[in-house]
Amino acid sequence: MSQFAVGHLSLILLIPLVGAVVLLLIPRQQRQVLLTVSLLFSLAAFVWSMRLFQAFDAGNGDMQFVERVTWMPAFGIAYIVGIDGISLFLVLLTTFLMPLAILASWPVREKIKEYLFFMLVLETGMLGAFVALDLFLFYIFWEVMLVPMYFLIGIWGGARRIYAALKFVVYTMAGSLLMLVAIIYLATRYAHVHQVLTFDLLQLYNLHLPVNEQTWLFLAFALSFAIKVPLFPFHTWLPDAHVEAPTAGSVILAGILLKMGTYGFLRFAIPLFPNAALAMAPVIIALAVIGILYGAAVAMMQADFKKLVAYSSVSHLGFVMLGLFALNIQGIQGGIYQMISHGLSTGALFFLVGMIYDRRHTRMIDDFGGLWQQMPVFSVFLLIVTFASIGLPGLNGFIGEFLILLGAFSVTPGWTAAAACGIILGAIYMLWMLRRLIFGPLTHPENQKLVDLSHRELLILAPIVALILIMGVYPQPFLSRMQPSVDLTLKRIVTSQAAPVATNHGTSGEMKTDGR
Amino acid sequence: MVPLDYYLILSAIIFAIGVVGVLIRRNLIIVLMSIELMLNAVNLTFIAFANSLGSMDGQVIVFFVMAVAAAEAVIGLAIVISVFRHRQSLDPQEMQLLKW
Amino acid sequence: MDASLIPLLPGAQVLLTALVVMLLDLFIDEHERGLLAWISLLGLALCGAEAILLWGSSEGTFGDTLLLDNFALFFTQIFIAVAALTVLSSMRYVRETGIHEGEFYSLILFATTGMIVMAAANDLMVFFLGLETMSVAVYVLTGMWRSSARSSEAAMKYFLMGAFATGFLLYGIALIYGATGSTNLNQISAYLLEPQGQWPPYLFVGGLLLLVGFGFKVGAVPFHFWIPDVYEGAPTPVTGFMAVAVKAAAFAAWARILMHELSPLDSDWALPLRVLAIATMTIGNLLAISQPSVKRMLAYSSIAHAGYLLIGIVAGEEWGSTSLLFYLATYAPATFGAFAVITLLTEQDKPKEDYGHFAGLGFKRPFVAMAMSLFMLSLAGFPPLAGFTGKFHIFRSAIIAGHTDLAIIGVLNSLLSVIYYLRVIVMMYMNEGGVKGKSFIESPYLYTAVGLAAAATIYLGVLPMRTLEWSRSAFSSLF
Amino acid sequence: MVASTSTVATLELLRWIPLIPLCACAINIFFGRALGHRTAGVLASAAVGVSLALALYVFWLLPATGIFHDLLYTWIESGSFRVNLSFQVDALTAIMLLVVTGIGFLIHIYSLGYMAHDDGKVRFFIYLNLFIFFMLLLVMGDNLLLLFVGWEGVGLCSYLLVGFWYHDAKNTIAGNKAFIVNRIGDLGFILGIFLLVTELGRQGIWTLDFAELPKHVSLLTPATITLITLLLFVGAVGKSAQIPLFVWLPDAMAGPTPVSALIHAATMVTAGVYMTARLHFLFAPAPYTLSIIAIIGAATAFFAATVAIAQNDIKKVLAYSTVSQLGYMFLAVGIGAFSAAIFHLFTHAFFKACLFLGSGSVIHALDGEQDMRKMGGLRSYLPKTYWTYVIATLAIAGVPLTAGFFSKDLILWQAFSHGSYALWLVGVVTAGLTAFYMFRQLFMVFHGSSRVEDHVKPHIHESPAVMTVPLIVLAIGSIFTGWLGAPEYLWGSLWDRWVQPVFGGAHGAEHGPVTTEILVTLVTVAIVAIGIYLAYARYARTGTRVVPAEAAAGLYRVLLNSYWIDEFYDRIAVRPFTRVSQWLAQIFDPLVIDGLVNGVAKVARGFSLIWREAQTGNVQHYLIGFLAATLALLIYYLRQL
Repeated sequence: MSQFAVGHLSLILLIPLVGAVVLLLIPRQQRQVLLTVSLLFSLAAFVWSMRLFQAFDAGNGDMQFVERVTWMPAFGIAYIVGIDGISLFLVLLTTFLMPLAILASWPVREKIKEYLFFMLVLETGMLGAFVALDLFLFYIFWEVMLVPMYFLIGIWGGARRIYAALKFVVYTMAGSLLMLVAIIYLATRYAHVHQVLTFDLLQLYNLHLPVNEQTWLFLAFALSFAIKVPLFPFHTWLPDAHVEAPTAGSVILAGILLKMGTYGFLRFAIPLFPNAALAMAPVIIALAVIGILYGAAVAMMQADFKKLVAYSSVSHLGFVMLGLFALNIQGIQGGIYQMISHGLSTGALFFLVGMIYDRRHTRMIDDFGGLWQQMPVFSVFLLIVTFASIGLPGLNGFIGEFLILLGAFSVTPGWTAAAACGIILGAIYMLWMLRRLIFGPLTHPENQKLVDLSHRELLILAPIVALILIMGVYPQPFLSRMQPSVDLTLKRIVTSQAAPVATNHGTSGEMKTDGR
Repeated sequence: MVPLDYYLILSAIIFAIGVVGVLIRRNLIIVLMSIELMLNAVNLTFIAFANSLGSMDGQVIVFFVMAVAAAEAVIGLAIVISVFRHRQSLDPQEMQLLKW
Repeated sequence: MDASLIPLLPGAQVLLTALVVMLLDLFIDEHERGLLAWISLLGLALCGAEAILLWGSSEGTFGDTLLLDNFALFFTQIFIAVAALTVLSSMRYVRETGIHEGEFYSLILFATTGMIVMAAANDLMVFFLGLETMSVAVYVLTGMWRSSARSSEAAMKYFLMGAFATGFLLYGIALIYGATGSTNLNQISAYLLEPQGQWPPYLFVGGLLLLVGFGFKVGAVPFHFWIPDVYEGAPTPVTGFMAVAVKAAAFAAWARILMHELSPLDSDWALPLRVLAIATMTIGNLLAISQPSVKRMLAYSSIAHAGYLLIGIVAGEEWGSTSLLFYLATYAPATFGAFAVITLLTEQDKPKEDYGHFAGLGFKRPFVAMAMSLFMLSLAGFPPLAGFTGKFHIFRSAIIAGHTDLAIIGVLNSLLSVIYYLRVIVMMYMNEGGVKGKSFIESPYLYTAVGLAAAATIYLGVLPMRTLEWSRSAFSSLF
Repeated sequence: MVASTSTVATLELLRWIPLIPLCACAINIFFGRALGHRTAGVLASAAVGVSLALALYVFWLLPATGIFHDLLYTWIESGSFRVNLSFQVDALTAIMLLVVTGIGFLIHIYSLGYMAHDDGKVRFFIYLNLFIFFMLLLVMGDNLLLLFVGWEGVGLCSYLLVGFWYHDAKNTIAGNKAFIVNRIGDLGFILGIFLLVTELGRQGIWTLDFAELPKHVSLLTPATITLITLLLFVGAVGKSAQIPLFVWLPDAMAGPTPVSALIHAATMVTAGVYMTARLHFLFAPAPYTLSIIAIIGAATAFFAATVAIAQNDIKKVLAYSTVSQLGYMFLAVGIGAFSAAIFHLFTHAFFKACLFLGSGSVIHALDGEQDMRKMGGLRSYLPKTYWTYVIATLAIAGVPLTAGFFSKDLILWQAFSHGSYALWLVGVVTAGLTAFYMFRQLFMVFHGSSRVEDHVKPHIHESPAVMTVPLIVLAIGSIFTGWLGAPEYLWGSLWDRWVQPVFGGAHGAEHGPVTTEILVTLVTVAIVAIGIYLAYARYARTGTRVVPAEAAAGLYRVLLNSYWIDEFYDRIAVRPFTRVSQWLAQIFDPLVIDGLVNGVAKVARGFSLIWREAQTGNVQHYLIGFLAATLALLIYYLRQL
């Protein structure tokens, strides 16, 4: 444990929340002030999280910066937060993307105050979900995230925003509510076996249930996460939500929220129910691979740039799932790496979509073409980000995809080969998109007056692209911090397979099975 | 001595008549009267039980019930009048402002 | 007969206030009638203070027909809180709608008295009297907006169905009396616990009819038909009062009588209760989806919430009952708050209850809309609001009791409910138009009521421990 | 199987060979516009020049069996899997280094002139430098993954450069095609890597280092090796444009001509050959793979040569000729003659670069005209171009004592002495075809009467020195590079002595009887002579005899359209795939999957609307419901009793 033992993580959680409250005190006419204040708060969170990165003990796979505060002791519910090498980078990704997302919100004209308020609340929610180590707390953050996102899509979204927002919330809740039942059930079972009622994740890891029970619980967790990921065939909320959300919303959605699902698998579903995870791995791998190919094929046919990127997320997250369920070090590490990479590259893509949308108020690919002529800087960024997203070596996407496929190959060569075809498809639709968007003749007269990126927009994209390059060329600082934690997770899976299965300890009498 | 069951059956029958009256009559006043009938059937039950148990409780309860029934009747009639003012009708089937 | 009259104190306090208000009403001028509300509030506050002071008592009086234990006090607090909020939120409303103030307040207080009696009743007859006191007052309250045809119609429907149900309930009491020889819960319980051969068949029928009566009062499907019509037609503050206090009173009596004293009959009730719970949740939520009126939607939603509460009853045991009490506490502020917001939207004598009237509220009335959003999110079960904590404990109790299937059906139902609760938020924040600013009822008291409800919604969500402890000790006092 | 006797020395200089072009690239990205077109180009060229100088220095230092090594840092480490970012230079790499930096430098210089009037000059040099960087990464990487990085990187640059003139959608489409077809090959490549890593990993060996791998090959079963090498070869097929993935290369001619010379002739497309040679220790023990490689190589060589005969685009002819020559190289690989393959790669780089640059000079002179039917008689206008072109054509045709003669003859002799007479025959026939189509081109472009369109005619001019000097240098190379690898019956091969250690004793040139060798050579020379004569007879004398495409019949049409392979792929792969995607995107996803989701919501709503009718508003109906429920409960109870 480091010198920040008290309050460091809580502080990161609090900064955006305080920022949100501060915003409420500023009159709504003060547009610039509102924007600046929220930007400063999000930057403050980022700076704090960088200190976290600095102080993080790379050699330690356990939870670090752990804080425990009792909350509802009678129910074993506590405020427990902490990070390890898995969540560290997701926290960093969140705090990194957030200021950029706020920077991208400058063009938002209406109701900017509420908008920024929800953004900051959302940040707290997301960070909370990544650091929570108590299942109850996790669930709260998990759901809390929904609300601001719902407002962001529903108020500042596009034409079908209400439908998209509702679909997003209801679909996500469909999974998460079942997860809630599973969480309660899990804690209840733990209480039966160990005579302690707790929602503490680290303790619940020690519960070894029989496989069929594990399977049901795993399915409940998995459904919730699979929807969030989204795993085929639970993906249809995503294109709607992405397309309708405002730029910053899409960025956060794709960059961070989707990672909740994969993170959930890695942190909860797999280590809590390792036997079930092993048993279900073939199914999930199959779905992941189908998702990779399917997402790519569908993305190819999209006329809407944003929708194309949205479906590409389905494809990319399929890779993450494939890696996680390879259940070996390369696969999982690659999966985490790919989470970050995807957050950056797809986030950047959504920023870019937003930038041309702000100029032309259309996202239809056919309305563009030959943009390179008018917007060379934009085009270069688009080019780099596109190639990062199709996994060109030297950029971040490659490392993740390579490790994932390497890990998966040793488990299931056939599916991996199929997944690798997704890389080809990725190249096809992305390059086709590039061709129609930035190459070719400048046919539409409306596009002849387009101006290239402003300084603000450069400020958004430059850090992302820099990180894309760094992560592609020098991934070790990231990989080495993940490794101990991933090792630990894998060890949990292995030990739990060997562990004796919990029985009811004769308490089944207390568990009334039915009325009669 | 008449067996308890006879009283119970009789009161059940009266109760049923009351129920049916409430269900099928198209006049609120008569519906009100049917409700009274139901309550009185219950009263009969109480008395029959009190008699067979040899306890006074049942008898006392009947007084309570009668008082309650009276209160209900008063309120009921007031409500019926209020409804009639709006509708100029006493047919419960016509009162369908509130539905679905 | 016991000498102590202390157990009567809270009830008597409210009753006395009611009488004072009623009498004073005859002597003061039209424009001074606002005073009556303050007197009512004062009385309720005193009663609340008494209830707090009496916490921990378990005294019975009138031959143990009335038992003032923590259970009764817990509910008394809820009733008083809701009654006080109702009074607060009605102060302008009754003038706008031309409801006679004195009668209105005194009837609220009478109904509250009945509820307090119901919660404390240790005798079926006393319970019945409490129930009737409450019911008759609420019948009248429902129809008090005499210029509104809907209000009268609602009163008529409520009255007819209520009286009809009363008949069944009373019949049930009669049969139980006949079977056990007493209406006192302790004695009935003792009878049931005696090892003996055969219980007379009409004991079961009596129990069943009692169940039907409770089912009606809480609005369990298929005894729910009155709820949407009555809730919609009644003056909105009264609806809020009904949706929370009347429902709580019925559950209080149900918990005490069916769950505790008659618990030996549990096994016979398990399956019907499960069916009832499932039907209530599902039908309530399903029908709420297609409602054009927010008020009517809330009526259906209150049916659905009765369904969740029934899960607590099915789960039984310590956690089932505790979570039932707790759920009522968490359900109260959000539901009441929602109705208070609708109250706010009343324009002269035209109620504005359709979704459309909420359009654009979010940016015209940020405070109100934010409160309404909180209520909706809480009712939908979003953490960290009261509704979530309540549901969490209800479902937890079901899982502990082995009814995981009920918990699953319950969460799926909350999913359904999200659809229509969020529609309100959609209207407020994502649509333009709606009611003009001046058609609100501008009353600081109403705002206070909404604010208090909102605060409670957050408080119970974030820091539920204390209330949970109260619920627990309230439940334990039954033993 | 190969005992590595080489000495390894660390040389930190190595990293600068690729990094200097990269730095130049970065400088041009950020400051290119500020520096101005000219300076940017000079900077880029100078950077490659420095790399060339370093490469020569390293070459000078490098002992015959030594390896230089330079570790930068650990690139990827995951579990036991670990890949370094480090470079190595051995004899094989050294040759590739010289080719890449040498030819690259010349082409940079040439581009200064060729691209002088282009708006995107800075961008061009950025791409070009980036390409050099990736190509150097490819040849210098000390492990398979780094090679793959370079491999993909050059693919990227190829994509960018082919689509360089982005205003024309056709160019971008060609770029896309190049990248995607390459990716199909790369799929095989990467799966091969995975198989290699996981199979070795299963034995506890986690490495992709070229220095380590040979020691562990024996751990793998023959079947695994065959599968691995086949997969890797799929990558080579894509990159080196072999059947069936060659289709991108002719289209890639849409790029500026220097690009065609550098990427699509001299360097990138030969990466496949380099890769197989680099992994000779894997390929050598996989006879089945080798025979497939040989057959594909021979088939490609022949097939591409036939197509080249019918082409009218000056660059298309060269493109198919490149495909054909790459076929020769794979033929050599397939019979295990890695050294010969690399030798041909080496010589080919010179004469093909020279040809491309020469064609570029012609195109430059004719204002972008590429159709040979609209050329002719240019000899007098473009003397320097003409003479260098003649030399290169002689070289590629395999006229004795030119570079192409030596290298091609070596391959054919190896095939013959290996006993693969069928392959040899195909090779010899192809040599004849090569001679025919190259001289056809030479005659059509430079001889006969001029068919140049009138408005272009006045502007025809010889290219400036900055373009012709590289041509001359390359032409010299086109003759003398071959002398390094002369057969034993002349003055013996310096080449073999240099390269052979890399491939171990496995595949020394097989020395048959000298007389046979000379005889075989004479056969080839004879056939080449026949090819030249036919071309002369048909094209040089008439000069104007040109068959229009529309009138073309039969075989000619087949060849002109390169057997309709593109259309065939379009029919069997592209269109079905598009149709499936369309169905998924427009029907399956919105209607079935999303339909199910929305369907659930609709069903709920529908139920809601139906059930709500039960709430009729009639109080007596409610009461009936109440009673019915009560009775139902009652019946339930009474049945329990």
